[in-house]
Amino acid sequence: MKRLLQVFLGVLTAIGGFVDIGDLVANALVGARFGMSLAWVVLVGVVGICLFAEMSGRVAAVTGRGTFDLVRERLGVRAGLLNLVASMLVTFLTLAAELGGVALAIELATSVNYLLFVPLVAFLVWFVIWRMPFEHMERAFGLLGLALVVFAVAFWKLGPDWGSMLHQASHPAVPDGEGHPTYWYYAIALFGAAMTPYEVFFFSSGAVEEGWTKKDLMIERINVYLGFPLGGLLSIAIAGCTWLVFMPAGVEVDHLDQVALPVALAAGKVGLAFVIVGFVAATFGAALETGLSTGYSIAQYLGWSWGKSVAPVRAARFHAVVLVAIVLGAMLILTTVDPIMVTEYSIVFSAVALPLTYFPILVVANDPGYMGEAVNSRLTNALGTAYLGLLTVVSLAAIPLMVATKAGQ
Amino acid sequence: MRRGVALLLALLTASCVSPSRTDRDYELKAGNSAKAVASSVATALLGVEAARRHRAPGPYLSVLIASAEEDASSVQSQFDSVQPPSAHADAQRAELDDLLSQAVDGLALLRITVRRGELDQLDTKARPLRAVLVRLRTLSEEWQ
Amino acid sequence: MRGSDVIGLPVLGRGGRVLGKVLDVRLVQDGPLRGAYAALRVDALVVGRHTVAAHLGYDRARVNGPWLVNAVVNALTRGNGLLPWDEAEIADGVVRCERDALDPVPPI
Amino acid sequence: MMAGRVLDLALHLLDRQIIDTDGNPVGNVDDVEIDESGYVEALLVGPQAVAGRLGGRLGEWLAFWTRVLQGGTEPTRIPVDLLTDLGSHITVARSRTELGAHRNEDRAREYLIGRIPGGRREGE
Repeated sequence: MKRLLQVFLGVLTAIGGFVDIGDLVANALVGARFGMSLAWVVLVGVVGICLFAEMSGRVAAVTGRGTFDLVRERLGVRAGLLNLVASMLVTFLTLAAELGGVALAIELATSVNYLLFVPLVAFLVWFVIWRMPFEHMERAFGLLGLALVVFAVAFWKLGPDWGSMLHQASHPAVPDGEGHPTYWYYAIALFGAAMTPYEVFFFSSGAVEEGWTKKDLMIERINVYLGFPLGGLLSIAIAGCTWLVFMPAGVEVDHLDQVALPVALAAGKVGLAFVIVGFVAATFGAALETGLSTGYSIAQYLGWSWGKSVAPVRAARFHAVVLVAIVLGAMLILTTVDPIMVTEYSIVFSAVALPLTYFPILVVANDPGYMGEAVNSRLTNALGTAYLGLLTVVSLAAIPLMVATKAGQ
Repeated sequence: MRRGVALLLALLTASCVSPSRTDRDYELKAGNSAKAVASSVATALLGVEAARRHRAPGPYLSVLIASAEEDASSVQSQFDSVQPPSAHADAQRAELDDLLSQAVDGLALLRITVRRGELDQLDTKARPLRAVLVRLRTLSEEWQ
Repeated sequence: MRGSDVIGLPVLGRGGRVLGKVLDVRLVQDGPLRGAYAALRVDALVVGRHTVAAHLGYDRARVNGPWLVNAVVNALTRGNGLLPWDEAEIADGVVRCERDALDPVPPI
Repeated sequence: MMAGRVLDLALHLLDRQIIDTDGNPVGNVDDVEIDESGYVEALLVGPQAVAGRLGGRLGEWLAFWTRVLQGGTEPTRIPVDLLTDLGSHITVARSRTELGAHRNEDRAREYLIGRIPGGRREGE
């Protein structure tokens, strides 16, 4: 019974933890401009993140090692460093975007300019990392993030024509007035939002922190295989809401305040309250994860002590990196750069950086020297190879498409 | 690192504003500006709709409408800074600029009303904006 | 000497023909006892062209999946060979030897 | 003497995590020292050793800053006599303080992390 509850809570946490500022912005934007015609990308992204998270979780449970520890061993000091720098730039941009997202969400409730909240939010993010036990932290924000389920409720209340929705989703076509490059540019953005690399750094390092062993793998798989797809459905519901409300009105989504509007229209003030709580929880939770991920990755690459499971003074350099990353992230947002724009760039660059960590994990997951009996199955490898190809194409196409479409204009 | 990111962002966005050389370029720019402001106005009007049905509180509406107004006025000032290449373009400029001013003024009025807490008056005060929205849409389609 | 002084050096065969570069150093644990282990003795140099491909483990360790990656990496590392340490002469940033070809690399 | 185990330096030794006798991470194997007669003498740990491997401008840059910030040009040296396990990570029979590989961690603790309230509480 207790085990069942644990699984249940784990799945809920994974759903609530799936959505972050990138998913919110990308899905809302895409829903308003492309309707359901890009919903398939979320599906492809969810399968990808399930595959990647399962592999890295298994590697972490069997070897007790974090991602960048292995990346450096497999790629060597030079290629590993390049990899680390690229991945950390993306994670840092994401961290900044999440910090901005929390502040913007609080602005929605208070109508006080978000910039005033940024220092406070940064402090709180650091403080939670400093004081709150790992498991409580993950669970609290994951569960609060479930408030975003109100998007699904709103979508249902807005009363879509289910038949035409299914038709649109299953017969994707570029809508009138949009070019093919723009369509593919947003496909990549949506894909990058669903498959952000920090999720994997956090997930595998978290597995090491919580001391997973092979026995925990079953629970891990259930969490991933149920939680992420349901989180993906939530993403599609966000796109669905903006599709129904904004597309007919010719509205393009440029602000977080707009993302909440369909829910207000469909579910009123209570719905809006849920949305704001969900925004705060999802972005705050992701800020914690990205902040920790910078520390995890750098410490693992350099062979330092890391993690929340030891006293901070015993992992002083790790905590110093986390602190510096949060301060710099807050400073980036305080330059008054638009956090939504930072988000859009962070998800596209995520797509660019994905193969850098995916490939070494795929190789290590096949290495009996590390994995023993727990190497990839043939099915996992078949899927893994297909995604390696896909990620490579996406990574190579992202920047040219960004330039060609002037970042999706 | 931060400077590098800022530089990259600046490079990537620098391509947004460029001088227009021909009438066709100008017309496209005008059409896009009309479309962008129509999007802001439509957002605000949806907010007004939510207020009319008592589905959104004042602080939220104030943020929503203020950011729509900010976007609209930034589009307007960008459009105004573009050099019209001909007399024909001059006429287009006059027509659209007038409309954009009406949109920005209308949005400002809504913002003031929300911040005074007079949510029940929003619907009435939004009336002129509806007409502006229709004309903006017409122009944006005409100048595609 | 450090390991990094050798790894990456170009390897020239008879008549200055380029055989590749040093990708790795093969060590054998058969020296006198040092602490818990027998000392590690340099036995040979692994020579080839593609550094990253050689470090993935497909050519020498027992990694062999996924199939496609295996095939590509094996194609890249096919030309790798072994040069016994006592035949290698290191001077002026190059490794020289009196050979036309390298020994095959036995897996570990 | 019987034929010993075969290891490849880059594949099995370089970049592996080193764990000290208390289970604390010491660092990675950043380089190794090989003596005249071809025996591995010691593992080298620290940015000074990484700089040599990176080479080029980046290596010089790293070496420069390490010299400025840390004062030493020599990496931490772990004689092979101290190794107790050569597996997916490498364990040594000394603590990281005894090895002298603790200075940067100490510095981060002394100047920053140790001064923040709550830094010394037990981990979870």
